[in-house]
Amino acid sequence: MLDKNGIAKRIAREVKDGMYVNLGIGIPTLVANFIPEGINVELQSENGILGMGPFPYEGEEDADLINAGKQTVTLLPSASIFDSAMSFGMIRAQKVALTILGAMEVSENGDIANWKIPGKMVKGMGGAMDLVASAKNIIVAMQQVNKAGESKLLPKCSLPLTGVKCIKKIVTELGVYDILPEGGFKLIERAPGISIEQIKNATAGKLIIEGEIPEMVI
Amino acid sequence: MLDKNGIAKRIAREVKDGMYVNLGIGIPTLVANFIPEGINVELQSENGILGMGPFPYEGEEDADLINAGKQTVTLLPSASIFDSAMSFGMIRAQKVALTILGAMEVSENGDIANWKIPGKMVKGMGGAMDLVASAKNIIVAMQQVNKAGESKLLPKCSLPLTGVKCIKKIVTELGVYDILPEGGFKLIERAPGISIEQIKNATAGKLIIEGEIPEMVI
Amino acid sequence: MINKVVKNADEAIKDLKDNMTLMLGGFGLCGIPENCINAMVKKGVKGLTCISNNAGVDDFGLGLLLQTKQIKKMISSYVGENAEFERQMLSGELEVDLIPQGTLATRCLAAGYGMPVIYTPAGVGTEIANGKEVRKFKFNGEEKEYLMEHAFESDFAIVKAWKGDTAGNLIYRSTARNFNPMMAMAGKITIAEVEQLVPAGELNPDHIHTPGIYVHRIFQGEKYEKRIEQRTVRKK
Amino acid sequence: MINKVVKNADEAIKDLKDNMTLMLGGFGLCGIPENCINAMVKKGVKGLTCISNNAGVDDFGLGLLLQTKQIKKMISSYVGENAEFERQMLSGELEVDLIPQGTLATRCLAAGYGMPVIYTPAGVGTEIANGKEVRKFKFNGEEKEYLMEHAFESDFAIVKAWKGDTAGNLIYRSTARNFNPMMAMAGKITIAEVEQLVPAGELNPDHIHTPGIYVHRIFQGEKYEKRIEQRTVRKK
Repeated sequence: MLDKNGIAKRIAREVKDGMYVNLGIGIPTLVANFIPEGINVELQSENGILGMGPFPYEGEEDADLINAGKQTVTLLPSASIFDSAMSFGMIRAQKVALTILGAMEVSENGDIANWKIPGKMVKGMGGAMDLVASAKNIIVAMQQVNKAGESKLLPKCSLPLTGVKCIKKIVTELGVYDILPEGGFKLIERAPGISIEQIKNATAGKLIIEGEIPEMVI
Repeated sequence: MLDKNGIAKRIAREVKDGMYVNLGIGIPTLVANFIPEGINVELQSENGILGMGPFPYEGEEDADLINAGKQTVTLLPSASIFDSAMSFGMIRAQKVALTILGAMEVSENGDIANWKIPGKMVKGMGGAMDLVASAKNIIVAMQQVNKAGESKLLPKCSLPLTGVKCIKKIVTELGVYDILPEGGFKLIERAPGISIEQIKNATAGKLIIEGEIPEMVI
Repeated sequence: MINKVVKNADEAIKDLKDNMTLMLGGFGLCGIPENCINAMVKKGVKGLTCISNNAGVDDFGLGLLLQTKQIKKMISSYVGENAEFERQMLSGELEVDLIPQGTLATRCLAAGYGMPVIYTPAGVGTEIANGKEVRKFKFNGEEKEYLMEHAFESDFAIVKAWKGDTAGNLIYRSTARNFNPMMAMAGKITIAEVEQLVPAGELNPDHIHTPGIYVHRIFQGEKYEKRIEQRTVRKK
Repeated sequence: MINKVVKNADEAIKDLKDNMTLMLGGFGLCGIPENCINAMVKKGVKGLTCISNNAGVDDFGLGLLLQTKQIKKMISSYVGENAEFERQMLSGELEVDLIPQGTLATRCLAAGYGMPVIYTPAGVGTEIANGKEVRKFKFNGEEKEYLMEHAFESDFAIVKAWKGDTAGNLIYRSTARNFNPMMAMAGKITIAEVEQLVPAGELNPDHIHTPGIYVHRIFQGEKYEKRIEQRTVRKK
């Protein structure tokens, strides 16, 4: 079973050289730590950065320079700063090649729910609805089962949706799944040591398993 | 009868302190020369300038700094430069308080034609359609009769329109007219030495004359 | 030029009245108009509708106006960690309209650019689309559905810039830019507070982010705290 | 980072083909991509549809591509003084689509900002509105009619900037900015020619007008003539 870093490490293999990538909060943020040698990507932060760098050295924090998670960050030499209208403009125009974000639920037709639990305090969708509605290529990083042991890969989302038919790929602690255009979670890889049986038990939506499923190489 | 400079001089009196103004090519450009002492305006040029200054001194022309008439210009200390989308954005959002432009014909309901003569080479409308469709306050500077002696203040424009029901005020070599919301050219002032009779003869559209019409003071 | 320079935040907001709609720049606590927020607390204007990406924290930013119950309604994309906000929202004292961040930014842009509506795919198929026009368009070779969203209207836009000049031209610093430029364009009256106010002519015209035409009042703010919400660092 | 730097204009346009649609930055002769225009003449690509505010003059700018009859269609707001243009237009050799300047700019912006359509009042009630959707909206307290206009699609956008870096970030100089930033955002492939190409890190991120994400190829141009169309001066 993969831990958070393992999920991030596996997702990092999907990142191609020269891509502009938006990373959500949580596991997606960790992806930046595992991008292979020789692969250079530019991270977009939707509050107005392209070319986001690592956290600043102690004492070098700048209150005027934060990322979309409100954390102090730095800029790479290639960086540019822009306003929020341009930021979401480039997202809508699909200039950001890849979006990686977390989810509470994903359905077998690619719907995603990750912003609201009825009855609980709702903090807001931030930029998530814009990102999922626009990006051509979205990878969800998530735990496959919730704390109650229930699958979060569902026939239909039970929570209010963030976006419809938008998710193409999911990486969880158990495996990697493509969502097929006609619907269904197609198992692509198993996490190390995970059996098909374990995956079946953790998938409530339509699971598609064709032929031998390789174990993931990280 | 006013000459071009006289028309420009009269229009200059309509300009209020602190206004942002867009001046079209021709007579409107001359208005800048007659803005009274103590009245400061910022000229907008739709290719991307606010705070346009006079022509440069000989030898100081800069190919990168031109106005919408493609003439070399300078910048005032208050100037800013922006792209064409923002330029027309501020025009559409009515931040430019006053537009002064020329016309071939104006109709009694405020339609204007100034971009196309069927059968002749058409150079294009440039920014004129955007300006007339958006500005809250438009003054037309024009000759009241054409070379054939025909009035250009008409019941209805004969040429293809640039904009509809948009002109509020006209200054010609003969007089100053308000266009009433219900239609009609309301004579406000006569040019020095011009009689009501001369004005009637030069106005094909509905002319409204109420009471004594003062002679213009320039 | 009409004088746009005012003495301070109190003078800048002198005609800001109860029940008005305001836009306030900033992302989290970054690039927020600290001086004007403090002046609004002091003035005690009530019943405000605030268009702002976030709602501050309990004791800073818009959180201060929540503590004093001066805000009737928030229009935001994310309201973060704010206990008083949560209490007022759950008790129904505070109206909250949560909208996608890009929609928020673009509705401000639309106001500044004279576009009555814009279409965005954000929120299609979700509860955000309830009651809104959904329409199919082809873009980038792909046909999909878009929501129609209206330009915002606001009585005042209150923004914070790094440098400003007496003609109202503004330059922002780093990610403190965020929503400030669009909001500056969108206010019926736009107030800019700046860290450095300089005479017209000192800013490079090519570096100006907000042309002065959009700014009605400007002043040099004081005592900027510029609080950091999440101080994340690495060791040398 | 994938290398965006190409040697010269010839390399930048190597896969530009007959019958493609191009956007070309510039206003009059100011801020036009001189090197790429010359390279297109040399390459001899034909049947081009050019979206450009103007059409150059007889012996400079897009006028050069008109002389060689490489342009099938111009989409412009004003075509100026250009005898060959006039001849081809009147003879029917050249298709010309004249559209309002703000519409041109905003249709480019729409492409770059992922907005499939925009509404503008420009052209309502004129022949420009023929066949287009007209719709009433309220804006700024006033109800009026707007035309729906579509985002442009183009195979290549070719722009000229003053400075650029190896990451594709661009800074324009003075009014040579004009249409270049929106077109840069709008091309399926965007080519930028710059007067000075510098290593990434040399441009101030706050001064960048076009972020590198929009630029696919960049090179330092040579022998810029920067011709002045109307030399207007005053005496000292």
